[in-house]
Amino acid sequence: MNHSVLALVPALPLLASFLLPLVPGAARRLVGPLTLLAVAFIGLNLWPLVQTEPMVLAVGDFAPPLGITFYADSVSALFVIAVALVTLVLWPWSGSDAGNLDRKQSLTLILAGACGGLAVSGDLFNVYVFYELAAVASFGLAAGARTAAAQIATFRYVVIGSLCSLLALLGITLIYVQTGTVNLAHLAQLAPLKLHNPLGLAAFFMILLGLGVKAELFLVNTWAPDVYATAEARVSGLLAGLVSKLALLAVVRLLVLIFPLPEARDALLLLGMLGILSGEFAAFRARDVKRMLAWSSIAQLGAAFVAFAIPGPAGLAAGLAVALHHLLVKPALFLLADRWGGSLAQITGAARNSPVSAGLFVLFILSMLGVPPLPGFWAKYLLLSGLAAQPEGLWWLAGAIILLTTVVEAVYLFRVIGALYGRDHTVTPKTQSATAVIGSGVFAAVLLAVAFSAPLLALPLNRMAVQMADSAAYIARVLPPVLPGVAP
Amino acid sequence: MTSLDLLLILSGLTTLAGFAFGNHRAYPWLAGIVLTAQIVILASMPLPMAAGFGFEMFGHPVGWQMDGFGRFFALITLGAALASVAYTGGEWGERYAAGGKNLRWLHGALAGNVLAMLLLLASGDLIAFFIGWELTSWAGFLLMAQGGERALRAAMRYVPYAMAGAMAVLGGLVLSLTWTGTLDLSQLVMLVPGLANWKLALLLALFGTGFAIKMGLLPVHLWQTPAYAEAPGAATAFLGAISSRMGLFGFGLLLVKLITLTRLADLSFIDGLFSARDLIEWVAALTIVLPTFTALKQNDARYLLAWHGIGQSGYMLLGLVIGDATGSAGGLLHVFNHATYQAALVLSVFAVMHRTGTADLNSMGGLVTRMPLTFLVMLLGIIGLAGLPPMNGFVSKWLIYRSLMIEGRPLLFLMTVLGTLGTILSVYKLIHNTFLGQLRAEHEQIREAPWSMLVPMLALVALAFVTGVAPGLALNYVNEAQAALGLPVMAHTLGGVESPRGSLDMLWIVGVLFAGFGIGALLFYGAGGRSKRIHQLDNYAGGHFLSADVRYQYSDHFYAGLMHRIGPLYRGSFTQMEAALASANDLLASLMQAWYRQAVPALTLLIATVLGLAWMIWR
Amino acid sequence: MNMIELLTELAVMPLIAFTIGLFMVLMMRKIAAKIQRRVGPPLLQPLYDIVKLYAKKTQNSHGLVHDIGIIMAVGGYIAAETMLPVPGMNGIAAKSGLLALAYVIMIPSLGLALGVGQCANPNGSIGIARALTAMLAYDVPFVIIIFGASWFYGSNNLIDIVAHQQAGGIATWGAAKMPVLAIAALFSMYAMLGKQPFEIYVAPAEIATGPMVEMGGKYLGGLFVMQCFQLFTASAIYVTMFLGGGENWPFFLVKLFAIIAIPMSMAFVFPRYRTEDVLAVVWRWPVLLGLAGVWLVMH
Amino acid sequence: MKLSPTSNLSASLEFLLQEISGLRSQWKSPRRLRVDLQAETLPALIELLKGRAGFVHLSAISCVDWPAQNEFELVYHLWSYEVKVLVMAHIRIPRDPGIYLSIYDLYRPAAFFERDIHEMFGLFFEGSPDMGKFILTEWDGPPPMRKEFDGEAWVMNQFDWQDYQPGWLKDIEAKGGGITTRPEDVRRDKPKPWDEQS
Amino acid sequence: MSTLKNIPVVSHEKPSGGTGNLLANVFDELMAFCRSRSLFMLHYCTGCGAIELPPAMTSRFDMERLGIQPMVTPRQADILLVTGYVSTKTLKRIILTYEQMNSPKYVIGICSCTVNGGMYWQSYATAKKLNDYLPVDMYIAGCMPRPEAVIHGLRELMENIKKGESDNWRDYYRRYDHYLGNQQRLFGENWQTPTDIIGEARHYDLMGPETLGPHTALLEQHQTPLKPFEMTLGLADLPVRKDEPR
Repeated sequence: MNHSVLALVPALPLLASFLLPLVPGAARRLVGPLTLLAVAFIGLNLWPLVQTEPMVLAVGDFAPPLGITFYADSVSALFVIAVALVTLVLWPWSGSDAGNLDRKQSLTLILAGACGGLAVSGDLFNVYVFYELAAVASFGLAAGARTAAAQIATFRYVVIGSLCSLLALLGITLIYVQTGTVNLAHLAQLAPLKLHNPLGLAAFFMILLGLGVKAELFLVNTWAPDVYATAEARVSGLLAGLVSKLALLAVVRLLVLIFPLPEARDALLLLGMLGILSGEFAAFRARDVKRMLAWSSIAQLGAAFVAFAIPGPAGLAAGLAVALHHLLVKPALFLLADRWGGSLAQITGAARNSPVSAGLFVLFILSMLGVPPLPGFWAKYLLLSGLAAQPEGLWWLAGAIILLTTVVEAVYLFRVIGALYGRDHTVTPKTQSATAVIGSGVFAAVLLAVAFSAPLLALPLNRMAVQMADSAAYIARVLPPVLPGVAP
Repeated sequence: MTSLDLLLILSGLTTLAGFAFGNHRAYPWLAGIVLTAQIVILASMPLPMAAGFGFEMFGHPVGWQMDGFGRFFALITLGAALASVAYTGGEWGERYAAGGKNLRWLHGALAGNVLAMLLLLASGDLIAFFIGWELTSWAGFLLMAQGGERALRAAMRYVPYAMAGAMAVLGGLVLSLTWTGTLDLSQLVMLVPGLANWKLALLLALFGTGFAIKMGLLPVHLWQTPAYAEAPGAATAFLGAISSRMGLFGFGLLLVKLITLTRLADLSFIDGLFSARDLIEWVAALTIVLPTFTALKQNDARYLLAWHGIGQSGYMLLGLVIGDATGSAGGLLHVFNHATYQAALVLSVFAVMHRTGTADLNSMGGLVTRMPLTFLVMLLGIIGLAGLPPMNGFVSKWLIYRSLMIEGRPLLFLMTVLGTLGTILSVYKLIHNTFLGQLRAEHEQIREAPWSMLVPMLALVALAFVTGVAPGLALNYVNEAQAALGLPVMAHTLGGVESPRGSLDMLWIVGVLFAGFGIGALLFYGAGGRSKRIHQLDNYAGGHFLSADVRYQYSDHFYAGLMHRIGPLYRGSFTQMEAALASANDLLASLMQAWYRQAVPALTLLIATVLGLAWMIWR
Repeated sequence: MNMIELLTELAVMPLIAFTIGLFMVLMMRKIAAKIQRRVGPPLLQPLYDIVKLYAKKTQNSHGLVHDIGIIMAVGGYIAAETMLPVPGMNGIAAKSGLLALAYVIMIPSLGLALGVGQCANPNGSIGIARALTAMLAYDVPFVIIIFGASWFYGSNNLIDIVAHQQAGGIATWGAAKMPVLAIAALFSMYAMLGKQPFEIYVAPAEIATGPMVEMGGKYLGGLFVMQCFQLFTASAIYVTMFLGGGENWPFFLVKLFAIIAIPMSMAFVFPRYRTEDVLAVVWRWPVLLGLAGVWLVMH
Repeated sequence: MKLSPTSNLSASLEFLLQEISGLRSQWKSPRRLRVDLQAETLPALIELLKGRAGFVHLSAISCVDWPAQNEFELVYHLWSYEVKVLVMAHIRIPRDPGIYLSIYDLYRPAAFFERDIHEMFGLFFEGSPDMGKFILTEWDGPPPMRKEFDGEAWVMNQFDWQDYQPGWLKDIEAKGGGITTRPEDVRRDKPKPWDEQS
Repeated sequence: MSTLKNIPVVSHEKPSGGTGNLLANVFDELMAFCRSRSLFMLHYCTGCGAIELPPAMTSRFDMERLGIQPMVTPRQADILLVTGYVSTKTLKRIILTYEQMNSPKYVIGICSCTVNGGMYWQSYATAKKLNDYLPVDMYIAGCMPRPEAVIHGLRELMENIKKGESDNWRDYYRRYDHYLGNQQRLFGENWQTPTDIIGEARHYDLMGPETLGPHTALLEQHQTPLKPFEMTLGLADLPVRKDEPR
């Protein structure tokens, strides 16, 4: 399986999304799942290959610094698989009418394609293009709920999204002007000379804000609670769980390859801490389950930012653990919140008539709180031990904040559990829908599998982190030995 | 498959069985047999016994290992669980299930608690310790939340405390990992004392907060009373007897093994005047006195006993922290003693509730003629709780007093005795308002508690009496725990302590006491003439003709005189502190939420970018 | 100290204590009479009272716990007497120290409290509530004094304490060595006897002698016996701790009666403190004196 | 008679009393005024005195039983701190219905006086808060202070006596002395002084 | 009209004389001596005569030298001093207090009002003869006898007790019906006291021929004697009838 298959990862879903309306009759419904399965199959084949040697594809055989290059190491392979499978689980099986369903399915396919592209793209501009594609798809999906509230929330999301995209573009042009290239490997090579100065950092900050919108970075995440609360649970699960991780991955690529500077790390750390604080405490007062989950996802992503800010492979391992754990837990919670959304009073005593989903809800909450046997604990342990290894000051403050906010998190999450298992005869809570239970069941199964095989997964996680942290290998793998414009 | 694995697997199976068919009639018998088997295995287990299974996480081995200190606590846990299961199995359980509550969850939660505690007590390294710690607090939460509406509210109040404690311990774990590079307890014991003072202080603060919350030491004790009082019958007995002692297990590990008492004394706040060890001793002393005098004012028997549970834990910690042979033996023995009579007292209160339907001290009275055996259990229980001779409570308190005398700590000695006197006052109010005084008309027909409830109660009280008369039996295990902790071991005889400077021989004291009672009875029945039993209304009332419709009983505001003097001291300052914390939390939350409701996102974005760039450029 | 000798001592010591107690009660009533310029009771009046009470033909009991209460009241003190060394007889003082004795003394009052509880008479319950509050009051200084004494003598064993004091005659008496503690001990013993100013729990007019409201015949007789034991025990503890214990019987008796005479002579001119004032007085002066004494002893 | 500072006040009292028709007043002493009036006009008098002359103190209501005229005589003793005069208002009420109205609304203490009179004489006061048993809780016989109730006869019927002939009394009697009246001149059969009254 | 003299005092306990059981004889002598030397007087002022008791107790006359102490509750007392006129209301309380006292107990009627009505002989509200309602051991006449008289009366009583003659308290149990009759005549049919005299008589086997009679039958009708609560071990697990309320 040669490296040209990488191109299929973004290409297949995009192709399928446009061909979808042409496919006649019942087969149309199967187009989406099939393409996703294909992408998953590619990812699975890719995974063993990239363990030792990351795969590079120069599209159209243009020499790397010029054309578009796709680079896939073990992390991006994992994310490709994750994109395919999670989109499959959160696939829109039913719609109000045929036309609506077509639109939803094609948009979801575009989103999947864009995310796949983000995972494997090797140059800055390509990242920007796929990011914009994902943004547009998410605008469409978010507005899909057809309610007034959804429209307003999406409009605010569009405003912030587009403004930040301009910032990102400005940042990329700055970098291009400075270095003359957009290829990540080439940039990594030139960065120490050209970009490690205030101008470079400014560019990085602008790109950070740009990409930060989707990754719910603190300064630009005001849109998140409204969109997640009003959009369909499936869509919010997809956006909060999957797409935000891909944006985060892009930012981390930049950080690791081009700007491994302390200022950049501090920026990420500070914004991450603010994200945690604002997310957790805002969720403390939330009375609406979906809005509360939105804020808690902001907080979790803040924690991921803090984790990735830690220098060295330890930081990457912690970040990956937190991000992947959030990827598993949040979509499932959003699926459950589909029928159990709205105020807490409405779901009092829901555990009695849908005990399974209530049990799953409790399982996910316990994992998020970091109760030992579940993987949430190992993620939090890695994060905290990584932070503690750093010298005192800001790092330890971040650790303290994480510890304190977990207490707040426990209170508002247990408030929901208390409501579920409370006893109020005047309220008849809605029972769960089949798709929600099955979807969250799959996630729960994966979660428990990871919990029981935690000792076995420790090694591959470390290997991924080491491979990702090694920028020199990245450069060597992508670029030919001698390059114009670079003093030997 | 070592015997420790067998132990853990057995309790794991009981938990599953509990959740699966806890409401089945056969379950209590099964659980009882398994628990007794576990006790036998544990008692006969050669120490230290490493567990078979374990795994390695991120380069640190995670395994379980039982030593003398863990075994002492594990034996008490299994014993308390046995008594609770036996109590729940009988008629109490039927009525609990008939009342619409889920007996399976109760049995499952109870067995789950035992499993979690065994995991905690047998932990070989900090990660295993943390796993056991978290599971214990969440299993405890599950057990507390079974009792219905008020119990759920009390359990919800426990959640932030439990989580804060867990996070403090996790913080300590991570810090000790970074400083010493290892998580294995045996290595930590060598490395931790070597750390700098400020590091030890930080470790003490973090681990100490976590263990203090679980034990209910003074500033963080408010959650324990409603949570333990509102839990259903046998669950309260189990929680009251052993659950909060896991905090003491942590303290024992932390203070004596890791930081060692000598290093503890070096961590001084005001240049050598007031060391951390004094601080812990005084927190323990205040925890003895203040909850005891709060118990004095309670009008609900369950709350009174729950407050005493907090008070007595002060004795254990004080004994442990004094650290000399008699003091630590007293502290550890008090864990066992308190478990026996606290469980018996709580079970007797619930037996009374089973019959009269209430635990309110002002709506009972005169039940001694209707429930004599329950009265006997409560009587021996309160003698134990108050720490008076024939019962075992006296021995452990005597040891603590003796060590305070030898160490020369007059004020601490004064506080401990003040606690004992307060306990005597409040337990007399408990037994007087429940069993003595005028019997109410509606209680004339009630019967003695059923045998299924009486047997565990009587067994517990008999155990307390036997270990009171012959404390040597319990002191063997205490010596084992002292050795495991590295404390000086106290030489003891069967009757008590033999030392030239002041010995205690309970065999003789109790023997003489009962000889005295015998002579008293001889004098009373022999010398005195016949006496006739008279009705409660045939009573002196200043010439007034008593009739049943006028309630001729003194129970409300029982210590009016005392309350005139110390009444104003009850200002509820701890509750206000907790409320202030909660409102600060709400304020911060509303501020943060305001950030997300901002009207013009673009403006904030602009400001943010400008600030970011400025920061980036001029750093 | 073989077993038979020990058993005889266990039987004889309470008897001696009772007879001395009888004459102490007599002395108390004689002092009261002399203060009120009265003749006062004949020599054996306390004995007549007790015999008459035990000879009562009809008695009322409110239940088994009522009977057990009186048995514990008398039996508890019988046991406590055996722990108090008297000239020539040490009983089981070696087996239990000062601290255990302080607790064994509490058993009779708690047994009585249980018995009075079953009398189902609010006067009795109010009396017991006040008696327990008074016990809380006077036991705090008493315990401080025990701490100071056992710290000074270095031992909790009464026999050692007596030997330590008798080593150098009056110079090594507790009172000589620890004057402040001795005064504080006198004050707290005074409160412990429950005579006039500290007698709120037996307020005859207000709560009809509190705990003794339903006690007649042998029940009241038991309480009179307990009063004799109480007087003897209080003074014997004081003498053992501060006045060099019993070198020989005459000295011991003189010291015993002298110590009891002090509070008795002051008691009958006082009205009666309210419960909270008992707490205030006893927690102020004796406790401060006691703590000062302990500080002196320790430094 | 020296004009005491209050003399004009008592003069004004005279003037005041003229307002009640059928009222005869008679000064018993400078501070005691006896007033005889119709039963119906009593409340008017009391309100007049209380309102305009400061008679705020009702010291007692006493009742006299006239079996001959078959009437009860009620005397209301009123005192004023300003006028410093005690007014004794006498009214007569027929015995057989024996009902009069209560002045509880004017003077609170009247309730007890009326209750006592009701218990002792059987005179019922309408409007009085409590006409129940007052002191004689064990007594369920006729109102004992009415003249027609012969206490002594009731006692003779209810109780019996010690037949007490101690030796020492006999020889004193033998010697003709003896401070006590001899049993034969029993006081019982002497006519009672109040019978002959007109 | 029964006279004071012929109050039949049946004291079958008269020592049977002879050397039969010398020890028992000595023991009874000792008991009687102690009873006489230690009398507890109930602190209950029923009437005006009580004002004479304080001087009898305090410095001038000092009853304590006779071994007499004032006691507050009837349970502790031996002598009930009925001082002054006995109104019907007070008589009810006197009878209740008398029955609450532990025997051997003695009643002393001080002042002439208790003897024959005194100056209130005409009053409908006072009881005239105390010994109709209670067995009286000693009368001390006088319209308030002086303390010397009271003490003399008490010494008389002590002598009687020492000689063992003062056993009137048995009379209350033996002729309870007579006393109850008089009480019912004064207080009406449904007169009852909380103390179960008949039960006590049976318990201490003090039943006499006249204990039960028409009046006690009347009492039985309307009064269910207060049964004391026996310490029952009503164990729930014994076979219980189905309809038993759980």
